[in-house]
Amino acid sequence: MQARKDGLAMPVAIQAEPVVPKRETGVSRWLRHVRHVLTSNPVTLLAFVLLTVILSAAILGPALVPYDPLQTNASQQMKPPSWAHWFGTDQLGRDVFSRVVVAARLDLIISVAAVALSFVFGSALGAVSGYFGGWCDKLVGRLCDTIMAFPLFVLAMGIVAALGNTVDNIIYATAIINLPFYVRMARAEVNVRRNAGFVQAARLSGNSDWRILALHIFPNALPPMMVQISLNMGWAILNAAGLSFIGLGVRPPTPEWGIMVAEGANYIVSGEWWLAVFPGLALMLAVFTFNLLGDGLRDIVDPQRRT
Amino acid sequence: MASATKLRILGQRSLQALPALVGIIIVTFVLTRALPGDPAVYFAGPAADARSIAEIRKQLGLDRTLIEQFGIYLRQLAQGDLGQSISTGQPVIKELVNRLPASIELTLVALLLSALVAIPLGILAATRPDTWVDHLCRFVTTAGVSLPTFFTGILLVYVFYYLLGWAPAPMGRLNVMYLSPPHVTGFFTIDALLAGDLETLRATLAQLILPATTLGLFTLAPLARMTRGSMLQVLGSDFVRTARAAGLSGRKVLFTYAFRNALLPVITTLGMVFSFTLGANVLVEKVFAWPGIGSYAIEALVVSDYAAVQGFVLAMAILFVALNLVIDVAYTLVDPRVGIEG
Amino acid sequence: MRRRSFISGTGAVVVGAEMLPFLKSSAAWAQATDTIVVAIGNTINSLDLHRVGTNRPAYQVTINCYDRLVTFGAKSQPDGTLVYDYNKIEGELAESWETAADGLSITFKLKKDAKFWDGTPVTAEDVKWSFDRAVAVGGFAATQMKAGGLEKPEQFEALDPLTFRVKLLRKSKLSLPDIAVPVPFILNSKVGKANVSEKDPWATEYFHRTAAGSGAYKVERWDPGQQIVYVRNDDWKGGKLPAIRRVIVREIPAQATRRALIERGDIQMAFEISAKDAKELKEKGSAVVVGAPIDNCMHVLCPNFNFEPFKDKRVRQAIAFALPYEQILNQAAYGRGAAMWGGKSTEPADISWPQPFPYKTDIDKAKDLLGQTPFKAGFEVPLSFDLGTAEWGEPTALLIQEGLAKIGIKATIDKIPGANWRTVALVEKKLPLHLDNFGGWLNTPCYYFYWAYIKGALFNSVNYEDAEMAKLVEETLHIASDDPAYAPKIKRMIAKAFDEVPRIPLWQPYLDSAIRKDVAGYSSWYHRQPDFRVLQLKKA
Amino acid sequence: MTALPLLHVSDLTVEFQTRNGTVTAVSSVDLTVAKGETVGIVGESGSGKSVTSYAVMRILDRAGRIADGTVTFSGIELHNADDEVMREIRGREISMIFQNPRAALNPIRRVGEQIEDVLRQHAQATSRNAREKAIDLLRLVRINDPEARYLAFPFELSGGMCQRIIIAIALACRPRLLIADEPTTGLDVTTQKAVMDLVVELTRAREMSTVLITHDLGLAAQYCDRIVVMEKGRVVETAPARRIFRAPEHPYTQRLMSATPRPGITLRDLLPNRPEAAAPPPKWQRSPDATEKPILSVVDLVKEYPRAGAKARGAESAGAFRAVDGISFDILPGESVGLVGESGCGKSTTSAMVMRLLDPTSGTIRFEDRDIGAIPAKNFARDPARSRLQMVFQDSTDSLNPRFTAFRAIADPLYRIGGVTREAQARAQVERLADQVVLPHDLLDRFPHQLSGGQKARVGIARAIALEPALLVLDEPTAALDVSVQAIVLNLLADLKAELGMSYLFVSHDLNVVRLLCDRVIVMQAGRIVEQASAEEIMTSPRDAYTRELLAAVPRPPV
Repeated sequence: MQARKDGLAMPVAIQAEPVVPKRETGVSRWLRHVRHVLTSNPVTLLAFVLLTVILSAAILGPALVPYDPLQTNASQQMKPPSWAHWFGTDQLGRDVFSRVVVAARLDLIISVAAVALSFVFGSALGAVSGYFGGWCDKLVGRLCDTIMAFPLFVLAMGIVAALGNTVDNIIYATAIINLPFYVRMARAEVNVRRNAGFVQAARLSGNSDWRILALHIFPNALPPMMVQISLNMGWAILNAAGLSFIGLGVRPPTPEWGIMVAEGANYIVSGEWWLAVFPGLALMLAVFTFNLLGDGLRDIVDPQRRT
Repeated sequence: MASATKLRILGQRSLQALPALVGIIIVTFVLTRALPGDPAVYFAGPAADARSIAEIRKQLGLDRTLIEQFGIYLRQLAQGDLGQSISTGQPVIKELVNRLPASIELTLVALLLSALVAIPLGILAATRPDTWVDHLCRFVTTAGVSLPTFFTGILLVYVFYYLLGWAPAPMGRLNVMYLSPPHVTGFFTIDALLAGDLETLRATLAQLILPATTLGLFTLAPLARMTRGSMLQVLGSDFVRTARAAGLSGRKVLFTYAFRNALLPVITTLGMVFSFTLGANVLVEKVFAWPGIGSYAIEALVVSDYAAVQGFVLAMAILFVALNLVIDVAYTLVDPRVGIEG
Repeated sequence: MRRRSFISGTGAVVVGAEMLPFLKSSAAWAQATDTIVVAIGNTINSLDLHRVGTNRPAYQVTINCYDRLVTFGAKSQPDGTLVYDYNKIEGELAESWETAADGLSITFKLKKDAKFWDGTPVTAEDVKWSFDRAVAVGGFAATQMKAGGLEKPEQFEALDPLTFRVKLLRKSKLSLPDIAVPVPFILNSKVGKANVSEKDPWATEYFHRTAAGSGAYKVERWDPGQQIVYVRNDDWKGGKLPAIRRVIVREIPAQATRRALIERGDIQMAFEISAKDAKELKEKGSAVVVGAPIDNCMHVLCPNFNFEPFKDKRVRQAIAFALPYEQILNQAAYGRGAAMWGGKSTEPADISWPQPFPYKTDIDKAKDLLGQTPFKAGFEVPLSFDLGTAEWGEPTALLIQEGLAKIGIKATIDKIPGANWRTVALVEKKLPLHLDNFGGWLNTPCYYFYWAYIKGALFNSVNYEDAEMAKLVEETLHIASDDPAYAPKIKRMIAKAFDEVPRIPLWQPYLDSAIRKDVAGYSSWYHRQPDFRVLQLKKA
Repeated sequence: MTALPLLHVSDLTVEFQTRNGTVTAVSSVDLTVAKGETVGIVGESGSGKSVTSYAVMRILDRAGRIADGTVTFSGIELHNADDEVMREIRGREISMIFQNPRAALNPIRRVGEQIEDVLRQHAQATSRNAREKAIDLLRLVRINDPEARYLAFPFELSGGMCQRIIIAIALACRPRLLIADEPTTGLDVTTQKAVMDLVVELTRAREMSTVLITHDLGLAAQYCDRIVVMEKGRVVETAPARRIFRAPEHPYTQRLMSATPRPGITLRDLLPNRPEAAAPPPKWQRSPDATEKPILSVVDLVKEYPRAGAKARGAESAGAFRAVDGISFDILPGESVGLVGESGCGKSTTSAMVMRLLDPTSGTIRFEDRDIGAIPAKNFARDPARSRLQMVFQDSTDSLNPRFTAFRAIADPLYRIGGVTREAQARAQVERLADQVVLPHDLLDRFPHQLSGGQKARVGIARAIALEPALLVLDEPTAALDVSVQAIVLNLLADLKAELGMSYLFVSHDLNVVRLLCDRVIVMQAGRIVEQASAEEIMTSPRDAYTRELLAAVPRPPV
């Protein structure tokens, strides 16, 4: 299974003379590049706008919401959306809007932490095995095969069930099931570059193998991995939601989208659609954002896309 | 020479899977033993006293050391005995044999639906990159993958069954008024066809539609994305230019030349998506009361049903290996280069 | 061999006897007025209640497919629904019975014409074998038998083919009712003996998959994890012949799906629905909600004596005053329950059980009580509940958490998966604060206390230990309830429970099911299983 | 010249939409091709020569469009013909062959079927006789055993064979015009000659017109009647082939002409404005002195690879494939040695081993009196000899880290080995090196993709000489460069050698280039050295048959 980049090479014939404006600082050059990436693709722009919304909800959410997300209210049980409660209230009279907004932080933490863990360990393992090959490569390969041969969601369930359903364990479980993707990807990306000219040149310049791997090869393997990272952030949230559905999610009363959808799903048939639909929309928006973000992120980290 | 080489390669691939299987067996064993809860207590039922729990622990062999238990497990495994599930009280192997076709049938139909939509969408997007068509395709498929499957499932049930009444009741593989077709393959659609029973076939398909759509929506994005990506790459390649320069018709260039080449990574993705979906449909099975192995696994895990969990994971792993083999074979059929070039 | 699909089927476990042709077309099916489809949320994992490992949902097989010597009668509730009557014992296989003057034996006369499904007559030998089996197999069956003083095979005697005698170890009011519970059901011993092996002297493997009894329904087909299909035994002698000819019980795990099905009319009964659905279906009128408070059962909050602060009675009382009872009943149970708080006096007025405890939501009093203890600054405690009961457990826990926060006790909520629950809560008894929903099958207060207030008893998950209580239970457990010594002792027990509150009651739950309007005759049972024998279908 | 040209391109302008706005790739190009004529379009990369041909075929990328001008083929207006018409014309009236023949064939379709596709598309064959006709075509392009080759997949054929298949496809429908876009780039010289001879022979026989697009003036001159020179999207000169070499009119053509390596000239002759006046050519060519101690001495060097893949070559030894098969040679201090051979001869493997990037299977490599061959490649980074042995890579794009600016690339060895620790110190040294390789300082902060090919080559050279090595291996340093840039780089290398007194091991496939820079030449074939002599000797009196074949295959412009 190899990773293929879906980018299209520039038409062979037009290698327009590179135009670079005068001296610029690195930061301003980078910002210009980001702006360019954002404006060149409307979908990417949309994704980044959504990301800003989610991030601000995560950072400012608790300060902004109209109600305490944990405060129950006996008189406001199961109220449909209204001016007082935009997204309605739940079984215990808690304000769904406040809960949805506040949940953004936890969901982001889960997805970012899980992906960060699997990225760091996965890409390190993959890079090392792709670069050095040999028994190390074999061992890492077998490890990945083993994880991959598991039905991944069930593995996550098993891990959470075995370790207990805390946020930490959900993160670990998600990280473990995502690990092979990074290992394989990093391995493939490093492997195609291990004998590239610039790597040979780095050897001639006296770089040690580790240094070559860390500073020369690995950064170049990043752009394609960015797509994987953003896809996995979405998966991580969905995964947590799935765990919630079977009762292995975060502990109540902590608001979390997945658990809200999972619990609310039971109320759809009885007509309390807002319980599942609003957190569902928030979750969808977040996953959607992460999924669309990938290409944009890749373009931002890829210096070759710079002009 | 080619076919012999290829056969040898396929053989090697399946051998390579053995370490992974061993790994699976060990990891699953350890994982199940790490599950909280004492199956003996659960097994003993309500109102059991310490003595009867101890008796049952002994009966289940749980009083032995882990190493001994593992040894016993391996010996049983070697005899094809996966043990007996606590939660359903049936031999695990029998349960798996009964339930696997349900899951596979659902997953296959879902993938078929998904591929029928995603691949044309991907091709469409690839022939018009960076246009609104492309963005729309990306938007739609991404939206599909952005919802938790159980949520989509319940939503579909609510709309198409509860409100509109178009879909049949979400009660498993066949409505109560139908009889399952004579068992040949375990796939109801195929069995019904074999029996020539079109009405049962129709009923089976009707039951399949909602869960398959739920799963299919989820798999749309990776397939469409991969199709688009690899089509784009192939369409930009030299040989497509050659074909165009030789005046071949657009259809011929697109399908015989571009698509067949673009299919290779799509096959790989399809395989990965298949195994992913097979694992992920646990939630969908729960919503639709689908008697597959996914729902079986959830229940088993929640009650620390060691034998069932182990059996399930092992079955999935074997399936995964078999699937990879199938992908390899498919790859070999499409790509003559397999095994010749690294 | 692949001819008839439902024989070889997809692994269906099919009982022999006559095979009724299944209707193939939906149109024909809809016309079949003597069939009902029932949805349940759990899995039936065995056909044999005695077998070790059989789960609670599987008891319905025993109830519908097997007979006992005696059973409980039924009574009408004021609202017209039927419930079992603990005080009315009726014969099922027994035509008559007689308790010896010394109360140390009961002699049963079997119905002469009672036959097993295979046509062989039911004899006292079968009864003896079945009783022996119930005490010998171990596990839950033996424990339950023991509660009624039925412990050893030597106690059971087949005097002649139609006479069976149970010798009792002591005189007890619980013995006869214990013979009426589902456990001592009568199996076809000839079939059983034909299927024993050295390792399996009670044919548990056989009866696990195959039912062979004399009951009102035969198991026509069992697809574990999917469905069980019952078909009427037209030759049943245990009672009035059931009106429904075929019952299809489908396992539908998703609660929302079950509700949709009953509302759409695709099933005739959704067994054991949530309190919320019960309330709403009732209001909406889209299905009939039948249910009654479960006898001898309460949802309680359990403060564990192993946890230092809870050793102090005042802390427990403080908690009992801090709980938002009203809100819990309304929001967690949707009002489907009887209040177990707000009792007028600290002394019980009568011996009815369960009855409201003399506590109510009174934060000031709670603070005051807590303030008298070394724990006035508050403390942290994990509050656990069984994931399987999250339906009511979770909102209850959340509201309790909020209530406790008001008096400075910080509770963190911990959901425990089913497999682990019984281990940590009941066997190891180490959860500091948790929810419990124990209910005794035999409807006497002493029976409840026996299980929940004695040191070491399974459901005494709080490690409550009190010599007086133990003595009181021992003294009351077996004596007749009209014994003059009985009432005062029970009152004392209840008063102690009021005062020391090792278990803080929240409410007495309902067991609710939804049925279509054309189904009638539903009766609620203490064993919380559906009894299809009494159902009727009204012609449209 | 006949009255009515077969192809008439007039005032053609092609634009591309890119992220940086519209780029005009071809502007106001006029071009005619008469019946039976062979026209060469010559130009360096970015001159728009390929785009012109794509525009004629109307197979431009989506981003490109014909902005202005007309293309008339035998009276039909192609520039605004609809797709239907164009499909009829492509392959049937005008066909095209491309560079990189292996990639130009559908990798998963049998070559015979690919020929059939074209035949049937243009109704030149029915399903019944398509196979037969395809085999005939294979025979026509001189493919041995055409019946068997019909069933072959492209990966089973050599590059030269693939190009013959492409030619068969192109000629299948007997078109009147063949456009050959760099048809032999990437092929070995001997193969190149065979392919070109075949094309010429077949087109002549069919009285076809041919447009040969190439960067190689020699090739164009040898095979074309008329040559069109393009620069930056414009035609600068059109003239008969003979005249353009004798008397190039346009300054660009003159520059191009002079920069093309050819026999009988010196390195300085390549430069347009010969700087003789300013600086006479340094005395860099030296006569070998047998008494001197060699700086590098290679003895019996062998490299074997396990035969995992079904590589056809060297199949005799059952266990392993010998890429380098026991070669020995010396390099003296200050000497410049050329290592020449066709692809797969083992020259790059040899240079990698000498560079200590690859461990030899056996043999010794003595460098400055130490057997560095015994030091494992992975430990060599820390060896003191590392700074003495440096290399300039073939593909300057590939050899620069895409994420490093030019400055960082050049500074890397200074930091790692050169003992430089402070940024200012590095900056000063890098700027000095940039001056040495004539690289403007403001380019130092650019990323590789923002630099032109020549600039990248300079960065690569600057990096290689940063540590002042004693031996510099030059692995085809100019193979990917345009001739004018090549001329400058070769001269730069010569100057640097004179200045720094390094030895060079110059690896190349191009004898003409090697001759210009090297004192001595080693010719390799199939892992062995077949001839070793001074540059002049090799060029004038080659002893080995293979050397002679190589020399004969080099296109010779009619000087």
